[in-house]
Amino acid sequence: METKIGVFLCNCGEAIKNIDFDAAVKEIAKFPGVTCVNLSSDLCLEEGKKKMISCIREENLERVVVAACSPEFHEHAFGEVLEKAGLNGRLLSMANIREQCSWAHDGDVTGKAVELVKMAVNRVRLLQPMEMKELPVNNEVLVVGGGFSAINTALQLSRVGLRTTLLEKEAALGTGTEELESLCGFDTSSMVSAVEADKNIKVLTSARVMEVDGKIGDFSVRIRQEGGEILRKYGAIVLATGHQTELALDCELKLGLSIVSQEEFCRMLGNPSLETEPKTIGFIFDFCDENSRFPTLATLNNALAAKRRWGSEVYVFYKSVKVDSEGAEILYQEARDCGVVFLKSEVPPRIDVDNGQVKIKAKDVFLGEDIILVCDVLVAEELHLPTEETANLSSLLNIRRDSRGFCQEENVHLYPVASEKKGIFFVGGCRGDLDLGRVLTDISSVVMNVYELLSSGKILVEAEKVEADPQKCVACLTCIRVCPHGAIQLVRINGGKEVAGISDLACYACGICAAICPAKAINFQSYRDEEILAQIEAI
Amino acid sequence: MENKNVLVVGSGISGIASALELANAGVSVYLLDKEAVVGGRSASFCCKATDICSRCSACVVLGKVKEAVTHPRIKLLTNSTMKKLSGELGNFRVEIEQQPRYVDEERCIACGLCTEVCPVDPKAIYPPFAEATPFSYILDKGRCLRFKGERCDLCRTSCPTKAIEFDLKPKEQELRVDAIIVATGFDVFDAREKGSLGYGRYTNVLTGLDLEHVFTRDGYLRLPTNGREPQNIAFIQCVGSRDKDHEYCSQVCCKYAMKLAGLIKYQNPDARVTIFYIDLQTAGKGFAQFYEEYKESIRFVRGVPVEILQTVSGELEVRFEDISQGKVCRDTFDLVVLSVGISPGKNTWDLARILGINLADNGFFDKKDSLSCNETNVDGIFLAGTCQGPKDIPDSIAHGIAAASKTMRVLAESASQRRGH
Amino acid sequence: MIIAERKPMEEIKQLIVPYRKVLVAGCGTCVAVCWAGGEKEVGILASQLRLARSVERNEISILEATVERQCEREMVAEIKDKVAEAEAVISLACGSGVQTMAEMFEDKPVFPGVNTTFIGMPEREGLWVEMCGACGDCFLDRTGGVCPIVRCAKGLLNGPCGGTRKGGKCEIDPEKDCAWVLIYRRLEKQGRLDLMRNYYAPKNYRAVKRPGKVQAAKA
Amino acid sequence: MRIMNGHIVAFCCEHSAYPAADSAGRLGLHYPENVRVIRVPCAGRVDLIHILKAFENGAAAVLVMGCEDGACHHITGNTRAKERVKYSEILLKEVNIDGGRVRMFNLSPNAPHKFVRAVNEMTRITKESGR
Repeated sequence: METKIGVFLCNCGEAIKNIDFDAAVKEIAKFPGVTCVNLSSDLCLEEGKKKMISCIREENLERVVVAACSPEFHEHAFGEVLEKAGLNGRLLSMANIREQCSWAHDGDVTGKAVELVKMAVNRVRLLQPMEMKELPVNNEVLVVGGGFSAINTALQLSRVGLRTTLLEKEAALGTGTEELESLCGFDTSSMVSAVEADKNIKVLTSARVMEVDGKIGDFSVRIRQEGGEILRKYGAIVLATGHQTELALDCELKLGLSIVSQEEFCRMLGNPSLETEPKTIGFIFDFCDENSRFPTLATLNNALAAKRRWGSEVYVFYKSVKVDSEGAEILYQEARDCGVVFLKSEVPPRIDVDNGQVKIKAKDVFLGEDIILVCDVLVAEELHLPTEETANLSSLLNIRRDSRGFCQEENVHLYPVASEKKGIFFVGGCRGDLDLGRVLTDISSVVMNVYELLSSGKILVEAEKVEADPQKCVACLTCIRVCPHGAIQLVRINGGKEVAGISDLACYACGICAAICPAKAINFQSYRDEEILAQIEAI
Repeated sequence: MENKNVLVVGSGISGIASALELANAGVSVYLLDKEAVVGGRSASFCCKATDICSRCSACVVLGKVKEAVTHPRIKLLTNSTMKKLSGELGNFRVEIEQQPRYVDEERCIACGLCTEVCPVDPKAIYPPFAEATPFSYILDKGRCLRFKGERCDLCRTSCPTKAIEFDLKPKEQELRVDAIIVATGFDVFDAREKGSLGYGRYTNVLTGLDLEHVFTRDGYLRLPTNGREPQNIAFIQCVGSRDKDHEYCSQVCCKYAMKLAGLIKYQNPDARVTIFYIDLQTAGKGFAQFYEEYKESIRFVRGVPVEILQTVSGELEVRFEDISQGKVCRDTFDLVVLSVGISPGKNTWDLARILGINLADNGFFDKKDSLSCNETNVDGIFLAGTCQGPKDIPDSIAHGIAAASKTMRVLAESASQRRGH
Repeated sequence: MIIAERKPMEEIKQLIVPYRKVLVAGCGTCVAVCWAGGEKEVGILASQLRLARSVERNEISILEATVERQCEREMVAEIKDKVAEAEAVISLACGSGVQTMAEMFEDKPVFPGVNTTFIGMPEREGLWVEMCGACGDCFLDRTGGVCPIVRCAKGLLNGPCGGTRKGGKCEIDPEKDCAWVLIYRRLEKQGRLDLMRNYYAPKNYRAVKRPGKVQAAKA
Repeated sequence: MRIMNGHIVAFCCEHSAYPAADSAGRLGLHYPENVRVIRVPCAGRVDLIHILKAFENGAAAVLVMGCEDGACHHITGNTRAKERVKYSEILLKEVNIDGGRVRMFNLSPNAPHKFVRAVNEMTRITKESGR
């Protein structure tokens, strides 16, 4: 028996004037399967919805087409109407006869409107009902890293009740945070003791991730420690592997007492028994890498500190100061008010080492003249780079990196902390150069995102929305290779043949796999080939 | 987190980000906005893509707005302002005043019949911008004859769904909420304050925001005076940022100026574009390649002009000191765009008084201490987005999510404490 | 796995000029995996042929069918009704599948729609490379698991030709690795470099009997 | 198979082109009536067979419209769609149909003007190349 389809037309309070609805109703009633055609003027209002429900019940409709405004607005609401009338909410197709028909064209568009309805009727006939189901997820989180971001992410996750494992490659947490400590004024040791006191946090030091398998809610991670290897299960993974710096120097210039990095300079500042206090100090930044904020902040802080502690003469050579972070402009002004000399230059200064003294030669843009500065200490320009661990982990997890090698691709939809795979997040320096304010924001964002996914121990999803037919799948692995969200894996059905298995949890329902499958084995409910081709045939 | 309620003040992108996260975690959210449409300022920004996405994030806002509006756990309170606050974390009582919209957004089906019959020019009842949500019509009390004492009734009687009602009083209601997120956003710096730049006097001097709206509305750029395609365009950076009244960088202007300049160059490769700047802020994810691409084709001049004059022929003469050349120069342009910065919202002070939260020296809401990002001096009140300081769209979203995170934490902690007692 | 590639459209069009009803038969095994003859490719070819003939105003009716393995008589038998309906068959299977079809339906012309090219593996999604020449006398034990017969452009058995480019690339195709560099590195890793000292006489391909036949031990 | 009916089939990504088309309607930007929009969850869902079938069915042209390059919600969907469209051009040329009749456009949801421009351009191309 033919499926009973009901078509509900709405003339939008008689505002759709260039469609002859009476003629349209007559035409639509002729389509096969259409058992009732209703015209109303207020379908999206409560009155209209009520009429719709009673009509669906009275006529025993099995599928519904709504021809009205754009589905962008009310598709969801009409789906609910179907549910109320006892039909599965997915058995609905909308024809956009307002925004994409009546309003987009001059003159009579009855013909087009009828055709749009025909497309929807053809599609709705093939639609399948879909149910929601709850899937369990493991709610323990793996945080990789042992720096500021990692420790604070773990602490905050614990405070919202999620168990966390902190995995650090070094022998102890909080190594290598000296520079940040002096920059931002926090105390690592108290954070580390807070972690140790927290029973929700397990710490694995001298540990490395060897292999990651699975998907959101069920990652299995093989971890190598000194004592051997362990296999643990996690619901989500947060990368907090930080960044590293590298001096941008000509190779013949030997790094020594007179040319130092920002980090070493911090150590000099913190050293109470320094033999000789430097009298003249030069800083250089923003020539080799014009796209980082961190060098600006480090320079401003260190220059101010040097001025205050030693009263040294401080000269800063730079191209543009990066003040687009909170408080940076104030800091810049403070440094100038303190007597730090800022020298803007368009080209990188020349550096020579002569008898233990560093000579900096630069062309100042304001004076338009060459300046030669002889200084005791030069804090050289640093490049801001991703760590090796970041590179290793992202290839282990098979996630994309940006053009500079940091985690997270440059896609606006992934910002701030998401990866293209559900359940894998980035926080802090591993995803780019961030100032303290942004790192703090990142940490809280990641905690929120993880909490949302894992806190209840289960996730509600549409069951088998995208599914590979095991009978047709030839296990060519194409879908596994193309899935941008890593949602497909080979699975063994009943211990036998291996086929593509699409995880309902990890799938974003984009349909890339369905389009590319050479065996046409992948069914994407609501957007199956039949459903798309049926619309084409109606034209 | 069922049976918890949170009020989010301001439905801009950070407010929406907060509301969505909380709602997805099971919290019921009231999303309050003084305007008639949801989405705040960034919802009306234009797409700045050329052949590739320029990562301005304007489209992200639209997606989030749509999500928020249809979310079952988010209740929208548009046209509403906060009048009074009492109570504390876990038990705030908030008095809300909702101005009548006159057009019922539940009933308005955006058919446009009212605009057709409205006798006033410009029309007193009109649709919001194309991407607005809810897409229901707006009645402008200032233009409407009815509110000038006349008996015009045309729109009301023409409305097929009886969505228009005139005799409405502001509605007052009291909400009980566990926590509050303040996301009231920013105001654009009023370029008229810098009189010498001629904004408001010369038609061809626009602000960056104006330019956004031009692209949103028309999709291309034409000179406001004669409708021709501009060939010689200048962007002036740091208008209302990094000066003695604004001791901060607005963080968005260099990016939007360069992206808009890129869009202009893309649409008209022959156009000459100059950007006058103090320091270029080229940091941030994905911006490096963009800067590299336009480094050559856009002229960057170090030095910000102080004066713009209109010549007899209608061109704009810009006087500036080219620091790299070390001389004072003049140059003429068809169009000058002032890259206006982010200023604290005008109602920030009032709201701070109502909520009892502190303001920072720069006029934005102050956070508790340097190691917090959303907390205020009042427990249970959190900050999200540009009301706390300048931020671009991605940073605002992140800050909004972070505020939701902090809120979630206090709600979770107070729940477990109660269980403990 | 057998790798094949679609024949040029012009050739296929010529094959079916006299016919008005043609079956495009796909195979769901090797050629499906290499995107040459699975259900998807059947649909594309069928659609293209219909379009081509309609442009020429010479309408054609195309039937579509895909079996799991066209080199199995039992599986091909499943589509005998469709074959009966058609005037000719274009098989998108490997040469073996085409011949199975041709043998089973002797009264129907069965045309190959793909060129069977080699035995290989995917290098990445959508790109396949030759790995095995099915020479019938496997040599891989001596070369660290790298076949010089097909992976060396010259099929050399006793070390590289001397034209190896910088970076270990092939003289003939700079995009390909020199097989002998790969062999050297592999053997080096395994500490079996002494194998490189052996001399191998030219393979006697004439000794390989055509057609090949493999008889499994009786179970 | 039907003779060419002069329609343009536009596969529109629900994240970008579809809302852009809606906005165009709301702004009252008019475009030729012969466009038939088919909503897809991502341009990456559009398969070669969909494009070919549209032509078989008599379409004058096919548009695949996805998010801007680098802004796909599914990271690679729009670039895959672009490759597929390029391949479909070859498939069409093989059967003597002008490859210019299929085009990929990238746009964002807040670019209604770009949608209208794309449709107008395609209409012009089909008119120029004739039936």
